[in-house]
Amino acid sequence: MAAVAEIVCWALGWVLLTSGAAFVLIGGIGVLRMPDLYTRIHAAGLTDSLGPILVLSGLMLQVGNPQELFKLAAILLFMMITGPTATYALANAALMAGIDPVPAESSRPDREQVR
Amino acid sequence: MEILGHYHYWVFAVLLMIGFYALVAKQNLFKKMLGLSILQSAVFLLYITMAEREGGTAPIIQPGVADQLYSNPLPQVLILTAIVVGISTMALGLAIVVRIREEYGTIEDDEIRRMDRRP
Amino acid sequence: MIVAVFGIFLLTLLVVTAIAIVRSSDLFSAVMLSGIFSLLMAANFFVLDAADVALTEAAVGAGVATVLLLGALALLPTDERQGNRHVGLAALTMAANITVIIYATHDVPPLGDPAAPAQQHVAAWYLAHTPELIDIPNVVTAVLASFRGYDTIGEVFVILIAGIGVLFVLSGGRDQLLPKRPEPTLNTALKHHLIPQVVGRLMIPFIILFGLYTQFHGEYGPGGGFQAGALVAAGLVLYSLIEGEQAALELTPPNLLFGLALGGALLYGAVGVIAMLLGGTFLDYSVLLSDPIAGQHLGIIVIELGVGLSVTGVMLTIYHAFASRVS
Amino acid sequence: MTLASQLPALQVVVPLLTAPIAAAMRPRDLAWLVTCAASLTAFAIAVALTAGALQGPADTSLRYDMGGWPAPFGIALVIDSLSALVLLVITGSSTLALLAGRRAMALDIEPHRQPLFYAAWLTALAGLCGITITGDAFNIFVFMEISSLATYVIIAAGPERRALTSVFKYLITGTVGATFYLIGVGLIYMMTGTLNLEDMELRIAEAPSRGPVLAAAGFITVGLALKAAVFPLHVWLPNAYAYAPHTVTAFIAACSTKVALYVLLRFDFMVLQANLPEHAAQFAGYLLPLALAGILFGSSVALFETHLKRLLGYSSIAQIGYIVLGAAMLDRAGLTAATLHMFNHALAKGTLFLAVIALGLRLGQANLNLSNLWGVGRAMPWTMGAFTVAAASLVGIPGTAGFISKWYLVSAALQQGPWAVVLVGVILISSLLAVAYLWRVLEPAFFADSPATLSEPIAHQSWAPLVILWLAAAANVYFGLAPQLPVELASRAAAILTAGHGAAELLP
Repeated sequence: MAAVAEIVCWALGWVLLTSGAAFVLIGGIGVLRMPDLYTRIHAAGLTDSLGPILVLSGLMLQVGNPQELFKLAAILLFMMITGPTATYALANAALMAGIDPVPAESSRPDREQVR
Repeated sequence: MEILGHYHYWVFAVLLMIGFYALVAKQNLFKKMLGLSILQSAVFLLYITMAEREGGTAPIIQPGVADQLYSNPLPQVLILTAIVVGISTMALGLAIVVRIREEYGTIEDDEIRRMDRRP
Repeated sequence: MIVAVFGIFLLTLLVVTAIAIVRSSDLFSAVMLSGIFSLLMAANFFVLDAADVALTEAAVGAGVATVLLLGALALLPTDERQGNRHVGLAALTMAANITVIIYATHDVPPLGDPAAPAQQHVAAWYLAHTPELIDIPNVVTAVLASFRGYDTIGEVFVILIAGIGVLFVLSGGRDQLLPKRPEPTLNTALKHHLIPQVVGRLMIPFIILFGLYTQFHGEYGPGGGFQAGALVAAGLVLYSLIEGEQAALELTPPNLLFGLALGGALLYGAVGVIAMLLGGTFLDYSVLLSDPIAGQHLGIIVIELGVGLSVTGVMLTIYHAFASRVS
Repeated sequence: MTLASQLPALQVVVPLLTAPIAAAMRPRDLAWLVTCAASLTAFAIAVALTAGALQGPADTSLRYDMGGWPAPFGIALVIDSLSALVLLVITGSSTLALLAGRRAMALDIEPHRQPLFYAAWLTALAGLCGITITGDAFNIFVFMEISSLATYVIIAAGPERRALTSVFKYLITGTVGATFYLIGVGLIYMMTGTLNLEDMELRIAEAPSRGPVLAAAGFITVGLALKAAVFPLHVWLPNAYAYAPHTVTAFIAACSTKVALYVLLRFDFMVLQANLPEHAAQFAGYLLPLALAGILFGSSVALFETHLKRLLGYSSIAQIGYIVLGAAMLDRAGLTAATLHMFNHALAKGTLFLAVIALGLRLGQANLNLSNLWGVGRAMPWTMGAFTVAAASLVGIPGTAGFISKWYLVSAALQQGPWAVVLVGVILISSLLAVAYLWRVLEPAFFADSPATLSEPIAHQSWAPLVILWLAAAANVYFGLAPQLPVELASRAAAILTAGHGAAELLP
């Protein structure tokens, strides 16, 4: 029974790790492909929030000892607090600096390159 | 295997030269400080690479575990020192750059040179 | 094998980041990239089993150095005028140097070779004898604080002279060394941004707690005075960013910070001098107590405390020396 | 342990631990007093250590285990004749400059900055002593950085804004030099597994391959040559000397490049050449031509320089060339001449810059162009008199200390077979050039008509700088007439450097 639970944890852990990695990758592509700063922050937020949450949960499923579990949980808590704050601060700073969002109808990548 | 075993040293050489390039070719004094810090980081890499031991862990003795291999603590200690030396140099260098900007109004090396030549 | 492959990935990123730092003409991006460079370097050190160095590089290189660079950049023009000089000369020296280094390193022992001379002799002695001579698990701390404690006092004085030097250089042409009372309107930074302020206030106690843990757990795990000093300083810098320069200077007056820096260095030196008075050589902790191993423990704790105080004091002094100039 | 056996540690610890105390000193005048006391104590310790090094056989050396750990595992201090000679130079020049420069520094540096300045001075002193006294390759790096950072700080105290640009250039060059040294030490550590210099010397012979060690030798030599301002890596030196406060120049011109040269000699001869015969030939093959070029370059540029301190700075580049030349001869006679010249040049150049302190008090910090010195010899006969004595020593007039080291250098050069003519020729030409560029200072000072440019004294003349200046000038004459002490130290040092050295007969 214990062995089955271990295998399930291990497999589920890998699923979470892989999907976390996928989100980080998507976030990275998004930062490159999005047309303006605000949408790019949105993409970067993905690498900051969902990605680490999935990766860390996956790791938590795989480690056995409670001390490491606690450390990973602390890191997860820390990232869930600081990630959104950083995103907020970045967007706020951009707005204060007078950077306007690109209107929807003109948000083609080629337009971004001209600017 | 040759590549895997020596890649770290090649990167050390490349980083050293990138830092050196910034020092020689860049005019901006702030950029020179960044170059200096890359140059120093390259040396950290050299030392830490030589400390690594196949199958070892960080040199924190685990009681009751026999035959555990550890990486070499000595270069790590040296680099702890070197990191602190690096940040000290950077702080002092930045203070000097700030004062140069106050006195000359610019931090571009060639402009400063021109102003010095015209007394 | 895994280490080597993972290492190659990180190292390649490192080179790319370094090139980006040199090429970026916006100095703000260059500073951010250099923070990334330090984090990558720290990750790389961790992969190479150097936990203490990784922690230091992350705290000092990515944390404190970035803050200092930003503090200085606030007083400097932020874009680099393009134009390189001596490119030919630079390229030539670079090529020559790379050739020499690759020649020099092509027959050094490969990564992780257990038979390498560096793994023998002194290093093996440290690993074998630390449990009986000093009896603390972290060999890095043992070597740093005791076997090569004389290097470490030098290191404390390097950082102290950096603090003294920054104060001295930045006080040129001014009538006071340390900012006594900055303008109330000055640098109120995040006063009006609720979310970062609340979150920051929440984080500060934990950062300082972690710093203290690093300080006093350094004999058992990665950590020690330098890392702790940098972490505590980072916490207080965050306070200054949230509450403004003035509030930070009221909390930790400049004279207190400078006093901490000097006092920490003197505390370290005093341990050495006391050892001399007790009949040992300089920094010989074994003579501090009747039991040599207990003496070593006492000596290491006290000097690590001195290092921590000194580093905190110097880092904050330097930070305030830059930050109080921004007007 | 007795006080005597603690002296090696105290040599470094006294100035090092006094530095934070000086930084905290209020009222401010105490800072100078504390600094002087620490510097004098350091000088006394250096004298005691020298006396110790002169007893017993030539290769005698005093050891001190830091932290009580035996040598290759802990850090060991080693004092022999070579390090004793350099310690005398460092602590002596620091003490004389401090005593002579009190007034000048009070004028140059605002009172509230003075405690920091003196703390940096003491740290520089401790760093230089630390480099000299240690027997550990990495410890040299740590103390090199201490002394470099502190030196940058005290140079940056210079009153003109160009002090800042000069010191920035020095900072970049110095850090690159130190980094290169660190790379070299790392490569050697990879091949030997030790950091202790003596242990390294034993284990290098068993290194699994030569390549890394030879590359390390290159890195160390280039790095230290940068720090020592060996031609053509000298570009930082003239401006750093010129725009530092005069008192600081008197201190660093006498000893900071000497210490880098000392490390170069110690590392190259004792660790590398003893085991790598081909390296000895490389050392000579590269450094001999550079030394000759440096001698001619430095002297020629000094001939056309119009600023007194820059002129003396270029003269230092030539004099560093003499030291390197002696070392590149690779034999005992050459090394004796090189170490002797370290001592004598420090004496002569230190005295010249002490005279500059007095001139600065009279003329103002910035007015040291040669054109402002017209008639100054008649207005300030005592100062310029001492300047003349030191100038004679720099040129190598018989009866002064400079003559002794030139004599040893020429005798060593004469043994160099077919090259002797070239070497002696260069030394003679450079001496003539030295006469010419010093004459450009002295002739208008004593014989020019118009003392009109002489304004009122900036500061009230005081006797202290003059007494110290004449003390130093008298030392130049004393060591010219009775050179036993430095000669004895230098020949013992040369014996130590060439001991166990199969390459002594290898000629370029």
